[in-house]
Amino acid sequence: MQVYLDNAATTKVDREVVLEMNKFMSEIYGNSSSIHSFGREALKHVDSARNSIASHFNALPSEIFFTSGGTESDNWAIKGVVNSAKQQVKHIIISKIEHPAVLETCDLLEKQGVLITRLDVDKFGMINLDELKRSINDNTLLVSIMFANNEIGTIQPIKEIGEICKKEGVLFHTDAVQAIDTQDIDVNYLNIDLMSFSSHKFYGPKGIGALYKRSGVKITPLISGGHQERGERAGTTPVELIVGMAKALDICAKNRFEINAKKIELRDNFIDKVLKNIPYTYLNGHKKKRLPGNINISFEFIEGESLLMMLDLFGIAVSSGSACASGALEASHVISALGVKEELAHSSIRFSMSKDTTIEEMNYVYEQLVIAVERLRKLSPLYIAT
Amino acid sequence: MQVYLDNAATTKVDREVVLEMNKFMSEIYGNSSSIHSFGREALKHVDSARNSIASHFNALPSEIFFTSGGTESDNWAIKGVVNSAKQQVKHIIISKIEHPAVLETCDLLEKQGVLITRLDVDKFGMINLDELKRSINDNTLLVSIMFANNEIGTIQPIKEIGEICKKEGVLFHTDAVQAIDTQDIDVNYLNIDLMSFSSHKFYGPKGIGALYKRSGVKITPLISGGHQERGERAGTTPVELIVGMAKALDICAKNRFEINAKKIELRDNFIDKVLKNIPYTYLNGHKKKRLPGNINISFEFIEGESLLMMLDLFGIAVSSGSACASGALEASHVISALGVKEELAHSSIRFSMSKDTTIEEMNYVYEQLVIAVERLRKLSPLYIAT
Amino acid sequence: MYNEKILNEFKNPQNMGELKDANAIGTAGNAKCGDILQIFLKIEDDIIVDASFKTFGCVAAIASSSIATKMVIGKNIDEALNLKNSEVVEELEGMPPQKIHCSVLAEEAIKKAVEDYKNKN
Amino acid sequence: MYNEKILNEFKNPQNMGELKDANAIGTAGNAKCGDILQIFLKIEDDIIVDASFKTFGCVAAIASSSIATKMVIGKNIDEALNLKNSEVVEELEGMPPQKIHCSVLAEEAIKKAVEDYKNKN
Ligand SMILES: Cc1ncc(COP(=O)(O)O)c(C=O)c1O
Ligand SMILES: Cc1ncc(COP(=O)(O)O)c(C=O)c1O
Repeated sequence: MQVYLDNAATTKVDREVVLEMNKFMSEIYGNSSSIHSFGREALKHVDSARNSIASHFNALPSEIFFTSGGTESDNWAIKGVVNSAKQQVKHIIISKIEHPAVLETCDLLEKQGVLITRLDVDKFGMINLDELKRSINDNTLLVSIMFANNEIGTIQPIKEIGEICKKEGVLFHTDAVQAIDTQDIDVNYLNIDLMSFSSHKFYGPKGIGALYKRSGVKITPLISGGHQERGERAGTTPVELIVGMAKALDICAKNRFEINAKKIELRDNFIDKVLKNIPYTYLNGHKKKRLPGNINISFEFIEGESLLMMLDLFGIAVSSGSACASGALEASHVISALGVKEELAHSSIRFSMSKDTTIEEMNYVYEQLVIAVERLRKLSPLYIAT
Repeated sequence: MQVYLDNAATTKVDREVVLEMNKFMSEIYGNSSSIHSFGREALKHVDSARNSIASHFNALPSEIFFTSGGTESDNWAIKGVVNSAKQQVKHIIISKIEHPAVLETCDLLEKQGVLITRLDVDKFGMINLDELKRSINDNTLLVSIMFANNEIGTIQPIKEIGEICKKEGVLFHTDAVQAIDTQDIDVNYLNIDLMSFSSHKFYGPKGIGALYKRSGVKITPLISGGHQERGERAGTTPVELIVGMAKALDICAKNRFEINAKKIELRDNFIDKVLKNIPYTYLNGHKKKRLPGNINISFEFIEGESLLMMLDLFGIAVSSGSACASGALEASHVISALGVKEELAHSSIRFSMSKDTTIEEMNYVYEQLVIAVERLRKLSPLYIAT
Repeated sequence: MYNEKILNEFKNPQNMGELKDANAIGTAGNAKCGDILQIFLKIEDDIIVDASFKTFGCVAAIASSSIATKMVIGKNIDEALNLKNSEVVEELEGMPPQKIHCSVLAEEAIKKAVEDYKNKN
Repeated sequence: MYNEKILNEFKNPQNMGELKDANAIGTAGNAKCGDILQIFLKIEDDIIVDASFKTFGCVAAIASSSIATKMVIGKNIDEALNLKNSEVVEELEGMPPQKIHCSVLAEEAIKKAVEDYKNKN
């Protein structure tokens, strides 16, 4: 049995999305900037994809800018705000658990003299709204807080953050990459000025995403050249990717309610079973304010990567909170920010479900997990020691 | 009859490429940074795509960096060199006929204090090597000259430029977006340090390209975040796009010789026929040192866009040198740089063939062209005037 | 970027070519900018009884010329002098912003033609 | 990122667990860094006659531990003291650069075990 539970890393592209994309690669392949009929036909579909995407977020089509993905959108939003601001002293507020696309971009800006405040999170991964309020000052340009965390699935109080930012007159960017498929997002209701998202997290193709930018908000382009995306993001419009993303978003929105309910049930059952039956296990993140598909558990005395690879031998794909893949030796910055002891930070595993995950799959994973944990604990010098 | 002769704008994706991409969207959909088997399987194919792409240019796999396309590559190469250089005075040399991705990026840098030399071209669109040599000074960081021009197809003396740059110790970037499908490119033989290219110009998908960067050349990242592309270009690796691009390049390389020969014959026949039989027509660009698939002709007394649209009514897709689509009112900067009179600059049309263009198609286009030109000239107050 | 109305006007322009018995001509634009509009009017008793155009220019320029000639036929010269480019745009059901200048040229060419008539008479 | 050899060693580790009659133990690494390697040796007449390991750590750490125990069995203690991490890496047919430290921990744990034996004897 093969079970893919790494949907927070990337998802399988929806069959309908693939078919749609094929049509554009083989038939409606014109450059949407060309004014002949091949181009006009392509443009028509780009326009309607833009309309459809915008409508999902209660945004205007002219507020959607296509990019190569979440990382580019994050980079553009943050660097764009900084570079377009004229003031001498520039201040940005983020949280300690942002994605590297935000964190590293801010590290870089810090070296160039931008002031960065990195908000702490509590043991559930939530920022403190009072701390946010206190951190805003006259130099603050931007607050960038992710909608939901990619490792532990914690959902931030976006509405409250948006209100604070609006009241204080600072821009609010949210990295919503992990939230799109399951959350209901109205950029106006939530007072979001800038929002990054990425197609491959919601059953669309990789290499395409977008930045929502509230009209009137000024950011300098990251990629200059042609007139595409109203002169804000140059590069030939990737028609097939855009229509694919729009299709994927439509499909997500259609069944959101049922899928969320199903995922939450699977999630909570799995968490309960593990915490109850496997000793020395701890849930990371918030019990309720978490993404429907996210399960993140620390298995004490075991290093995450070895558990991941043991599960892999059983055909199960998960992700380890420890940042092994990235070549870093440190434990996950997210888990560490929760204030758990460092050993535990190395012991976390993320199971992230897709819309198609079944109870049979989750049961299989649970069974194999019990075996793998036992095996690795037998091998662990720490386990004996307790 | 429908004839698509705007392949310099974008190409139809090869059937085999589409099939390959489908496999990766539906089956091998893992994130190539994940260490489980879904991820490892994806990584294996990204690695082999990288190897295969590198080998086409006699480059090392570690010298290939995937980007979202030619525009991003151009931006990254140029901004990256500038931002990583520590010297106070920074100087870049480009030509006047570069693509907007290079031109506008340099305009932007100029505003920030970077010195830009824009080399003239002769009436065939060729830069002058002596002028290039004379322009290089102690502050020169980079020479960025396109391999072949997108409007007029003129191929620059890349080997000579590479030699000059090497001798003078300055970096050489070439925008090779238009050259990949037809030219034989060995980055070592040609002394290229940085090279931009884009998949959708050679029958691959849109939204993917690459930057070749000679090992040892330092450029700061444009998009920061994850560790992808050896920490130089963050963002989830778009596996399906990368394997698609690699496949497209393989296919191009296999039949390059025959296809080039066929295109050149079709091209030269068409040019000869038009210049001989339609009065007041002028070839733009170089007669021999031009891309096999490029035909660019000025039709005096007619504005390009209206000829384009008239041909469109006959099912023929071409492009007009005049930059109408971009919203600019000026004539094409490329045609203008050739020193033709401005009226003629507004009168140019580009026909760009694909590998599948047939003689029947070209004959049909010629016939319709004769009709369209006659109609529009009848309408032209300039034609009467002569 | 062009709407169907403009494309149709371009496909089937009316009143093309030089009006044989025109008694007024107006020209606007220049070749360097890529657009020249020439309007020919036949005016009888201050009423425009016929009109035609010749245009070197883009789709919008040709469509604007065509529609403008249709709009002025039957009008008296003062009405024609009052023709605004916005009316041309409206008649064409909108125009891309960067092409609005074509409608301005149409207005200008009509005005010049009427002035040409007035100067001669 | 891991080669087949490492993955195989991880899949089928040898000499796991605590050696009942070990007379030397060496431990390297710490839990905060995510890796602890513990090596158990049974040494008779300065010859390592048996070895085992317990490891908290990643795939590379477990594979390094396993291969290192196999490599030292049958060696005398001076040979074992000379075991270099590069030999561990070689035996595993390479290791990702960021994981090399695991092989260093294996070398260290072996050395510490031998020193433990020397100290006791
Ligand atoms: C929260 C978050 N932000 C940003 C990204 C980056 O998005 P992309 O992979 O599209 O570059 C990801 C996923 O990788 C993510 O989970
Ligand atoms: C010469 C040249 N450079 C750069 C580009 C931009 O490439 P892309 O469309 O992949 O961004 C193009 C095509 O649009 C081009 O023809």
